[in-house]
Amino acid sequence: MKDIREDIAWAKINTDVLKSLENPRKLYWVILFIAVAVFGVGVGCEVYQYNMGLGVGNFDNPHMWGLYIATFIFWIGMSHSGTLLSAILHIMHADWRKPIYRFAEAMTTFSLMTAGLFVAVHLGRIWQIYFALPYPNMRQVWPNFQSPLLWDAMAIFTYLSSSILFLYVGMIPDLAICRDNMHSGWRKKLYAVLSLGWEGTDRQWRNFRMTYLTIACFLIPLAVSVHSIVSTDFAASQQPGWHITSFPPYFVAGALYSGCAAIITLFIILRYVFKFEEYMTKSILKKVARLTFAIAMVWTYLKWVEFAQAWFGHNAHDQHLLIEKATGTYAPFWWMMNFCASVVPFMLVFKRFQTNIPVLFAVSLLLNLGMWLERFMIVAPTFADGFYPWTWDHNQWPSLVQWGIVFGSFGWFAILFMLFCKIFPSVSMYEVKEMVYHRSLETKKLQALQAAGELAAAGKGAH
Amino acid sequence: MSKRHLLALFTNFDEAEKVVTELRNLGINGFNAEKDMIVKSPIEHPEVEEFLGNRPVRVQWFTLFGAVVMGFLMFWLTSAAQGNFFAQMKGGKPIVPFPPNFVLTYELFILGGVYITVLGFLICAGLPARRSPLYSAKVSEDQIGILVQSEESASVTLKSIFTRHQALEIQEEAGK
Amino acid sequence: MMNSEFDRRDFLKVLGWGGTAVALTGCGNGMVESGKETVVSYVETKDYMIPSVSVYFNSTCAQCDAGCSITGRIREGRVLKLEGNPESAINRGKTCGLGQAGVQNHYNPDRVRAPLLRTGNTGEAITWEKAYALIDEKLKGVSGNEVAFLTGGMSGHTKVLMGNYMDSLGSKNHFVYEAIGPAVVRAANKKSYGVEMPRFNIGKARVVLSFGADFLGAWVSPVNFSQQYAQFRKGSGGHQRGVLIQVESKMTITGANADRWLAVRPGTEGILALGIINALGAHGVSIPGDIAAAVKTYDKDRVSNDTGVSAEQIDKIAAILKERTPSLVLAGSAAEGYAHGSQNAAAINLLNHVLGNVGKTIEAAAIVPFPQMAPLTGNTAALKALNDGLAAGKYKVLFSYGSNPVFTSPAAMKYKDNMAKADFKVVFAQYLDETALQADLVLPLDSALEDWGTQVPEYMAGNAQINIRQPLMEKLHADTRGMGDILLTLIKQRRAAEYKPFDDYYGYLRAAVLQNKAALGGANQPDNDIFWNETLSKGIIKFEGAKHASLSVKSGAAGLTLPAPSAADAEYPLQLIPHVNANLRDGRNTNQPWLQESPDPLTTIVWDSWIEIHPKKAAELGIVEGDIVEVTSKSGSLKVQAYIFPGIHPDAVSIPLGRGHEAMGRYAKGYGVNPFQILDMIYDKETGELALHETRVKISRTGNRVIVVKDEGPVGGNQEGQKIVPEMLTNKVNLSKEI
Amino acid sequence: MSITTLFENYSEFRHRHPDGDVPHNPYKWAMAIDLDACSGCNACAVACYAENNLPVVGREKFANGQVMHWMRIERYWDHDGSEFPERGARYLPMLCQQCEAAPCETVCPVGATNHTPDGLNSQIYNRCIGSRYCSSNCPYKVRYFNWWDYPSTDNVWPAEMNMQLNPDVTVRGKGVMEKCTFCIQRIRGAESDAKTQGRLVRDDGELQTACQQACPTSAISFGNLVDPESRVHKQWMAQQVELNKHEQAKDEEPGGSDLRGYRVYEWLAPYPSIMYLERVRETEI
Repeated sequence: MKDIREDIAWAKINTDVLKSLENPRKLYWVILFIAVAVFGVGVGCEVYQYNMGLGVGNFDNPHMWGLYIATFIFWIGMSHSGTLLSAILHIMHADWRKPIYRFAEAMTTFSLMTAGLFVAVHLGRIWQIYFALPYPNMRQVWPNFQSPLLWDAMAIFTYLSSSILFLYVGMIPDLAICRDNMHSGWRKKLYAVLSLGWEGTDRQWRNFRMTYLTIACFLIPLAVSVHSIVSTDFAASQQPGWHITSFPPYFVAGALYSGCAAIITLFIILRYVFKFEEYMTKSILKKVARLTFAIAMVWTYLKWVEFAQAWFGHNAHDQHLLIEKATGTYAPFWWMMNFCASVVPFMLVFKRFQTNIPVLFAVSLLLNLGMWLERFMIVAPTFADGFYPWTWDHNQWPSLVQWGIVFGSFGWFAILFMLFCKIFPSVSMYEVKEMVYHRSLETKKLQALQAAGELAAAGKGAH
Repeated sequence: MSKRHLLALFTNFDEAEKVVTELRNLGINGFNAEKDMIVKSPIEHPEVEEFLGNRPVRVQWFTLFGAVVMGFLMFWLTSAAQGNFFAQMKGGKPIVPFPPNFVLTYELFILGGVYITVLGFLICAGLPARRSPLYSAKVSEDQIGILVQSEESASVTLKSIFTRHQALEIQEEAGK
Repeated sequence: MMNSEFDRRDFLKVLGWGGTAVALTGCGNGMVESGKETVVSYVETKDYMIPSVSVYFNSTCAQCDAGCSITGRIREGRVLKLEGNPESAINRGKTCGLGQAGVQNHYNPDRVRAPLLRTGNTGEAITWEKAYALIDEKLKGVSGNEVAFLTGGMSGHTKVLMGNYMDSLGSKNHFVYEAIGPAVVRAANKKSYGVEMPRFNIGKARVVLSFGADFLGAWVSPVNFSQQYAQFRKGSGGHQRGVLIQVESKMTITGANADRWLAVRPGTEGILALGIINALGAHGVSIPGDIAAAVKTYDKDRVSNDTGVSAEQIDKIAAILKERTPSLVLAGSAAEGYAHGSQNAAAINLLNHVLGNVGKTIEAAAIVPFPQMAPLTGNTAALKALNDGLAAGKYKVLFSYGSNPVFTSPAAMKYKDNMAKADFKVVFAQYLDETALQADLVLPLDSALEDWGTQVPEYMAGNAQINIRQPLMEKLHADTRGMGDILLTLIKQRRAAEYKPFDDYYGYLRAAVLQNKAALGGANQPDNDIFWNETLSKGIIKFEGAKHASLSVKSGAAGLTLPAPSAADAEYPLQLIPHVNANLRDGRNTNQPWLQESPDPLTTIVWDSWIEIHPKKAAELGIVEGDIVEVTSKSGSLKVQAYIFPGIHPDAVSIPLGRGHEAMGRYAKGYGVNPFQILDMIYDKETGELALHETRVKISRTGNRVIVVKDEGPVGGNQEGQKIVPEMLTNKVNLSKEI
Repeated sequence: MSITTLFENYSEFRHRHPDGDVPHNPYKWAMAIDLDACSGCNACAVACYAENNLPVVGREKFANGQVMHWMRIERYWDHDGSEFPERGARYLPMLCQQCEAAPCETVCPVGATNHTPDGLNSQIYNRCIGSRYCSSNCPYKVRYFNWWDYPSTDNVWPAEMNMQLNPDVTVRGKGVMEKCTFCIQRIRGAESDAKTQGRLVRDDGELQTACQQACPTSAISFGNLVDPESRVHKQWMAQQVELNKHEQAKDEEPGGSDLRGYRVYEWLAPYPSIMYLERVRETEI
């Protein structure tokens, strides 16, 4: 299998990646325009909802939460893969992460920013959102620190700002490259400022390494805590279908899972659009696909644990809810979720699919559809079939306004991501160089060994 | 006494290593290898640093400080906020409950750690930095640069070492 | 709270003369004495209007005719809430949902605000002077026989004035109409007990056997009965908790609270009653000869066969009636609504005779010692008489007040068309309802919360009492008038001299009360003003130790003939039961949104009509909940959503009354259907009352389906095995120990 | 300042509410609803609309499940497979249970719902940002959210109708959660009157909730649970229902208790302040 050439000229790496920053094609503007339009739909829906009240979303009692919370979890989940690739694999010295972690980390940041929108959109009185912040005030009125939603806010804030810092710190050497290669215009100024005068001195690199490692170490428990805290929104309540012990690991696994699937999607898009075949090689894709499958199985296992707990837990409410999910109004979604998220990943077992780009693209989209449905299946059925039979309600479906905002969030994410790709290098240049350098060293050693072996063999043969 | 800056660029990392080793070992008069030599590299290059000798990293102390202080502050401030004039009474829970406060402490422990680490990085790495006297964009591409600062007298020796080790280019600038 | 020390007289003056705008604008205060208006801010208000302090006044609820006394909470000159007046023997401080919504009748945005004169198809607002002049003019040259006055039930001084006005016109055509009043039961009671409306002592009874009397919902005096019911359930005098058995074809809220609810084949209530008497005889209760003869053929098996109630159940009822005395048997609207309704009611009343309840749980009610004020109760026979007259062109001028016959009469009666035959139609109305829309002149009425009046309740729960109705706030609209004031003005057109002393109805009332001060309990109070204020403050005039009517016990078994249950009708297989909902009654309260949104207690449906179909019948017809079905009778058809309801006999379907307005404002118009429209004109043979339950219908699916708007969830009142509303049996629990 | 407050009252702040060693003093408002007396007539619900400025949402929004009835009458059937519901229907007036350990309180991110010292579960409309977490966590689903801006919605409170609004009760705009308050405006009024007169609120009808006052069968009793003279206290005592328990001693008796008092979802341990008395049916018929 073709991997990155070890003898690739470093200057070529620079030019290849920097090329992706400049001269957007017409298609880029078209797609950006579409993304803006999609986001506009979401904004329009939100303005309407702001003016009219949340009723336009077709919420009711008991359907207090709908697509907003489900999609919020979805986006939060997406964010976890960036951390997985950049932090966990960094610590584990998996060098194949290097060409792809940058965009994954950007994805982390942007999906968190998208998720944050849903926190706001979800509120009945969005204009009072600052009540949830622990800001000092004369009256000493503080938010309720006991609420999992507040933990959520704190965790997401921490995660978002840490991710941005991690992304930024990791990008400084590349920004310096950009600075050195741009000769005029706003970009030059921007890179000059952002690169902070990086010159690649030994002192800078030394501290850089320690810093990067430290943040990576922090990010791992942070990422785990973020999604387990999101899970406490549900697990810390008493409701059937939510009050489940296995939720925190289940959510974390789900997050990594959907994130990996999203990485495959974006990987394929970037590889195609920027012609990064040289760097985003199929060999890496294969590794990501295998990783995705592994996580899919972890997730599937935890999901079965959840079902088993409901089924054997001797809790009539949980049992009823599970039966309702499988046979009630939500059954099509529930089965589709199970199919997309637990059956479809088996495609990734086959070697020929692991590198088959159209198949992987389709699979990754299906996996993410499955994971979105999973979030919807966590949120909605508990409202429809909670404790109290009188208020069970199977006939309330999200309105177009809710769908519009969910739709718009994809536009928002696309805008952010597209701007990022044109302003910042989406492949880490310096780390690709490191990668090929270290690999070439390895190869040299190997060749030296081989040569020695051959000599020895030749010597033997001479006898 | 005026100082002179020299920047030599190498493509071959092995040669650059040799130069560094040589500079450190030779003990050229008017040139202190520990203080006056900076190696610029396009990639993180642990080997180079080894040859440069033991130059300490102190970022981790910032990290420790940030994480511990922020974590402690958060626990303390959360409890204080809960136990203030407008205590929020919650049925079935004390007004200052520990489990939620631990969760928040945990988050702020990380937040503080990350923030102060980055701060520490900027301080330790001397960023943001002005342009150093001599810089080549090649350093950010594929070449390794060795920036030395020396007495006028030593510069000839240094140049010759650089040339011997196949320096691609030697930039020179008079110091102030 | 009733003794607030404010200037009561001042308050009454302002309210009594209907000064303007204090309550509305908050700063204009009419100074009536000087005829000037001055601007007065809330900082310096009248002492009955202290900002943020509530004052309370007593009055009488007008939402139905039960005559509950209410206490209105007034703040800043606005009436905010009505509570029951604890001093009244009728409701003893309690109210029903209907009564609570009285404020919405008052504040309703769709009230008529000025007299309207029809010109072509539009109404033109005119002044009261012009309206009165017009009436005067139209009455000229018209003989008394050509004038008809249709009213709802009336009592008190309005009734007196009404009578005098009819006298002054030389007319005897006063038609008193109630669409859903218990007219047949009144007649049957008169025959059986000698009085139309005795006092029912539910609280004292140990067993209540009710044949379709919805006494917890809409029957006669539900708030009073509900209180008695609570007492009955607790058990009193060392007795066990009372047992309620409800026999009806469609479950009412009373049926929903019964210990045993029996679905009886529609119309066979009387047969069941006779069957129970027969069974009582078999259990050894001595039955008077004539009754025994009448029930001889009603053995268990036959009755069981006719009514659908099992023989075993009949035995159990007989056993419990025999064992636990006193008991009480009630004949309600479900029993009386047939062509043989009078016989049904008579047969049911026989049970009380047999069980010896008359005089124990059925007592004579106290009588107000002013017979001229006694209630004039309405019936549907009166409407039929009026309608016949109108059809024959007998009446040139028609007055219509307190009822909405265009809405509440069967379409087959063609009342709307016949009404048009009168030359000049005056409708006194608070809203432009269906009848008002047919008028030539609409005169806007005060709401009950801004009007003066007296009322004598038909059902007297305790001692005799006259209820006072007084304004709880100033008039909301300057150009509305109270019915008393209008009658007084009209009567002055005829007999000016006689009524000259009375400036207005308030003056008339005050004079009338003071004239009889001694009889009204003011013998020891020399000061008229104080007595008058005290009377108003109490809101009730009580007659301690007033005379009771005497019961005359007649079994009337001899003339009793009950028809066999109606044979199956292939074309119209189902009996239509138009159900009287406790909140909506005959539709006069439908425009009160609280009531529209108050779920029906049985189906929890809101804002719409529905047809109740038994699950078995629905399965047979392939109907599921929400199907729009067409209901066709001989007299018409309508389309309505189906609700599958277990509490109905499979041979019957039921549609609630009250909805289906085509007028009457934003909260009533266009919601639901009006089953009055498709009723057949079948009358009770004895009394000539419209037999509401006698219409037979067929139903068919239209193919459309809607989601029924209701409060219950998709599981339809299933507890899903949870302990939400558990139940105990009486052999386990002893309620008399409880607090 | 808050830090000194914290240290000065530390033990109190660490005290778990409610707890036996620090009883409610002097009030703990509670209710008892006799389901054998309740006829399901809805008078209480309408009275609640009148007292608490509840909006009438209209047909369309009711169909959407956005009704605002703080007190709802639930009608259950015995699903025993018989042809007719011969034992009648079962009615349950369901309102906020004013739980002592309320699931809704802990989860509100801004502390808009709190516990009061007199045992109410209070909702601060001004503070509410509409996250709806409280309702999500309510087992009884008795919290109602303002999905629309009812004050400005057509035909909710049109001119004149708005004059009926109770000035003692906030009219809620869009985006806030609301629920039964036990008629807190009446409670505070009575508490304040009693305080100025140097006494406690009496149990003689001085303080009644709107639903209690209307109830034609007097099925609802409401009062101070810690006042040994109050009817509510006596009823709870007689029924052996203790507030801070998730299972009552009487239920442990073999064959079950012959007392009628129970609380809905007691086992979930929210410690509801409303005790229901089971409905009763005659054995002999």
